[in-house]
Amino acid sequence: MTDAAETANVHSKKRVPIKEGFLTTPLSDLREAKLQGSRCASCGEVFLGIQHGCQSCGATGMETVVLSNRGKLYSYTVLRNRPPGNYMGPDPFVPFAVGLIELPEGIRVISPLTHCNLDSLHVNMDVELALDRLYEDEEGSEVIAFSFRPE
Amino acid sequence: MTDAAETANVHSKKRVPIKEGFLTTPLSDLREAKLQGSRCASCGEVFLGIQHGCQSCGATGMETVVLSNRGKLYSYTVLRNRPPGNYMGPDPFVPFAVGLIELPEGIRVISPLTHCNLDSLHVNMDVELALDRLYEDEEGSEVIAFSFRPE
Amino acid sequence: MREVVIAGVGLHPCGRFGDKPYVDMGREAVAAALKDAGIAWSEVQAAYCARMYLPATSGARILKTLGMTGIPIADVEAACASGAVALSQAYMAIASGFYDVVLAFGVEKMPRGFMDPSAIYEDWQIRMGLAVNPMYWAIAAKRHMADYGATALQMAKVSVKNHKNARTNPYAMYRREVSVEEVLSSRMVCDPITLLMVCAPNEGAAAAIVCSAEFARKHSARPVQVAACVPRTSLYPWFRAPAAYVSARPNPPSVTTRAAREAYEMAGIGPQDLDLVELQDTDACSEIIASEELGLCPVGEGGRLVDEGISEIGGRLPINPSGGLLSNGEPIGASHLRQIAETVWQLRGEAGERQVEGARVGLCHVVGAGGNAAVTILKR
Amino acid sequence: MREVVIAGVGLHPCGRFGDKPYVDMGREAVAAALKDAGIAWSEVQAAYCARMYLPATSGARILKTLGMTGIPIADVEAACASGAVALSQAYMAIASGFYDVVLAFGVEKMPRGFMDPSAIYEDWQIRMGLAVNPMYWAIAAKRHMADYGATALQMAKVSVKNHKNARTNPYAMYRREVSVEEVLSSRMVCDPITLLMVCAPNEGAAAAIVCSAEFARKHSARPVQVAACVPRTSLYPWFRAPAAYVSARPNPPSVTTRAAREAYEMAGIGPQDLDLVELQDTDACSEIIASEELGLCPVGEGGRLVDEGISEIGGRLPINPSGGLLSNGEPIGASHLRQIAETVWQLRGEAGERQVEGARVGLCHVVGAGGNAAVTILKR
Ligand SMILES: [Zn+2]
Ligand SMILES: [Zn+2]
Repeated sequence: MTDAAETANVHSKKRVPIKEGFLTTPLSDLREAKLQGSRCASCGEVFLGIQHGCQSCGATGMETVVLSNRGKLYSYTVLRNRPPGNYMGPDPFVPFAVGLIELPEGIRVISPLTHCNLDSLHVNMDVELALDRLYEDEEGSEVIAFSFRPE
Repeated sequence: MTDAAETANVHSKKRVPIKEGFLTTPLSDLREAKLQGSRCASCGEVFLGIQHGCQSCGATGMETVVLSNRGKLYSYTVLRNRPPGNYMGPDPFVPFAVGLIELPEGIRVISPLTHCNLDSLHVNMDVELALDRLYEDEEGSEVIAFSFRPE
Repeated sequence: MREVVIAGVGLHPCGRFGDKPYVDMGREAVAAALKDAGIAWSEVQAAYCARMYLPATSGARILKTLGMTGIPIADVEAACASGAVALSQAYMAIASGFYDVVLAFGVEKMPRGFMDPSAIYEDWQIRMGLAVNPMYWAIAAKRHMADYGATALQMAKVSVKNHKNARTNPYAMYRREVSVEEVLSSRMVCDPITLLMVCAPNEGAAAAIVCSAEFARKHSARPVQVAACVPRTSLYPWFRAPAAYVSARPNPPSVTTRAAREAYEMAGIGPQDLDLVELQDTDACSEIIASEELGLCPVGEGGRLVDEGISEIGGRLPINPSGGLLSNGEPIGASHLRQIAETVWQLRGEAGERQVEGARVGLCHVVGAGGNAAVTILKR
Repeated sequence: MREVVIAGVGLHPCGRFGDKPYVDMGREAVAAALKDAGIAWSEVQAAYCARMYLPATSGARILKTLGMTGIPIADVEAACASGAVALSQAYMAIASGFYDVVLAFGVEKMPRGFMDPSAIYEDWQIRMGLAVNPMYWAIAAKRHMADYGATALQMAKVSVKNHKNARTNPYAMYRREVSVEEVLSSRMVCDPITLLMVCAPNEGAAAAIVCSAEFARKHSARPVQVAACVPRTSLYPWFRAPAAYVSARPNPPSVTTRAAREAYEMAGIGPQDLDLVELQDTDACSEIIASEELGLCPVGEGGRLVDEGISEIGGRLPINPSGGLLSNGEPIGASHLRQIAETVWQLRGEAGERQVEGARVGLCHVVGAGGNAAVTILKR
């Protein structure tokens, strides 16, 4: 993930989210896009992405909800080895942090932590959303992934 | 499988069976090698290859047995499409026959039928064993596969 | 033991569904079965998910989209009989009184293209070109022809019948009628099996809500009784993929025959009592051979069932009124439960144009890799 | 319901065994269990094979080498709780009287190298680098440290204890003692989890002959009773691989807690009655957290069990006397049945140098992907 990609307002390539439904559209300005989720109309539980039903209470009425781009670091760790499979991060591998981010909507999201000093992380610190190009897919679209970083 | 490989008495390459235990050794002269099986000392059932126990009666006393190189074609078919996966036969694909060969030891073995006219096959015809190089493995050894052909 | 019934069934169509996730396919079948049963998801106490080619914990991944209720969820597999294992576990749990309501479902979504042969075959079989399922069916067919005079024409008629039955089955993959000439002149796959005589592995999902008769009385208008559900494995020898050799000695009864005999005994029902049969027609000759093994006719006379119209809808004993595997394909984990759904609809008189009039007793049969087979008998 | 006992157990060692076929590993464990039980293979009436990474019909392929007896054989899978599903199905079949003797076994042979992450994770998780099992354990550990003051030193002590216990376990993968310093200074995997605090997925096989107490009386000298066997799935939310998000609301009891409570109730046994526990120490902090979830101590006090020597062999409640997953690794399909074998030996007084003196009641616990967990209680 590069600062250049993050700050580019003008771009010619098509952009797609890392997973359909995870991000608001359009993705033309990555400073404006946010994480998107589903709220159960019945019990109020909030989930990441598009959900057909509520994993908590089983109700099927779900409303789309835009998630706050500011949250607190509920917990975290640092990955010291290259993840298996088709990991798209830097090569050679650079250790990176992953956090569980608590958002005001009542959900905690697992997310990479970027733009941060691995030694200055601490539980309950304030973090904010960062959207960046992770890779280019087979159709030539920029695939946009999410992360959080210290405010 | 080529006649050249089949008739080669002198060879410098190491030869290994397509499956450990399926063929007698040595494999230096492919006209002398035969299929090998296991006979249950308890019930007399005969199996192809090395067996730790009898699939029929469960006894564990198994004797190695050399299988006859002549048998009868119990049934057969012709494969008209390239088999899936890592099939090592001719490329481009050539249709070939597969038979269920009944041997005097009381076992029927599934085997490719080679050196034959696909239109002249018939149930109960006499067939004999043919051992040929199928491919060369990563260690440079010739891998020897079995087939049967009309006598 | 308590009486066990099926209170509701649901299907996702059979076919190829591109990028549609298996989770969605499975959920749709389960939701349909719950609705059909008039039972809420929260009432289900345990679930068994049959699948062969899907990843670990497929059942839990599918069912969490209905709400995580905390019940035990197990994936089960026994090749083509996977669905019967799910049903038999549900049967045992209900009959014994461990639970009152259990979900048995099956889902399959093949990887693109051909099935990975290494799921079934050993490396040497693949390299030698022996990892071809229809090869085994063809070799069995060729010998059946030699021994009993079964003909390619009879096999073609089986295919014609099953394709005709599927015309009005909204869940079938192929719903187009074919002619005898078309079947016989379609591309040869493995002599004597042509393309229109062979079933395709494909995708689909099927679900059954299994419960005690007592529970069903309070919820379901039209429960169907599970009179027997018998999964078994073969005695030695077993001639079908991925067998490499078999005995030339006189063979013991086949696994299909043994499962059927046990099911008949358990149900107190004989083949003469059956009103319809859904059986494993992986290829047209397999229908002929399975008919004999199931005791629907004497050995060697399976071809007469189709020659004489006995196995047609309207005949004395309709076989594969759903269109069978030839028209539905084989979504492996879902396949037996798809047969179960069809049979439940038939016994309720809800099968529309393919209804077998007055059907009261039906048999479902599967057989496949690993020597697995199963016979389930349903009655109303 | 009838009393259910384990008449015999057998293990294949845990580790990495190169080209050794899983069929041989499975057969050796089953043969050992049959011998231990004094029961012939021909007497077994049904079999359940737990496996996660092995191909279709693994159970049938393994068991045919003992003789094809025609019994129903099903593969079952529930991630880390797969072995408990096999055992619970056997339990149900025996308790209800469907069968008198059932084989529950588990086998695992990993593909070379790392586990394929796509068996558990979605593509986007893999691409973003989130398909890392220890990451979830580490995030849970870090929060437990923040909430309750658990320390890396306590985690290191857990690892030291389990490695020490494994010294005399001939089936363990690692049988070398380690020091606190060695554990803390071993390579960091995911802070605060170091390499010597984390278990490896590996290979192994385990088998149990499950039968009615009545049948056992005629055959087995030392049957051990299955007082409870409870597999369950999680309520929402579930924080462990492959979760992508969880609720920030107050969480319901964990699946481990729920399974344990049901098992205690079913067995009429409380945590205070336990003489030993084999639990899922996928990492050292998981032992601390699971101890709390199982009710072995109040929430937040799991670290005290090792600090005060309570969980050592010779302590008030030995935990993982076999060496746990930290020393045995996790041959997934076999893992719970490996715990069962250890506990059976402990309850019979046959555990040699790692024997828990006078042990009469033991608990086995697993938890893993898909929200699956299970608790089994054995007693003599
Ligand atoms: Zn809800
Ligand atoms: Zn024998």
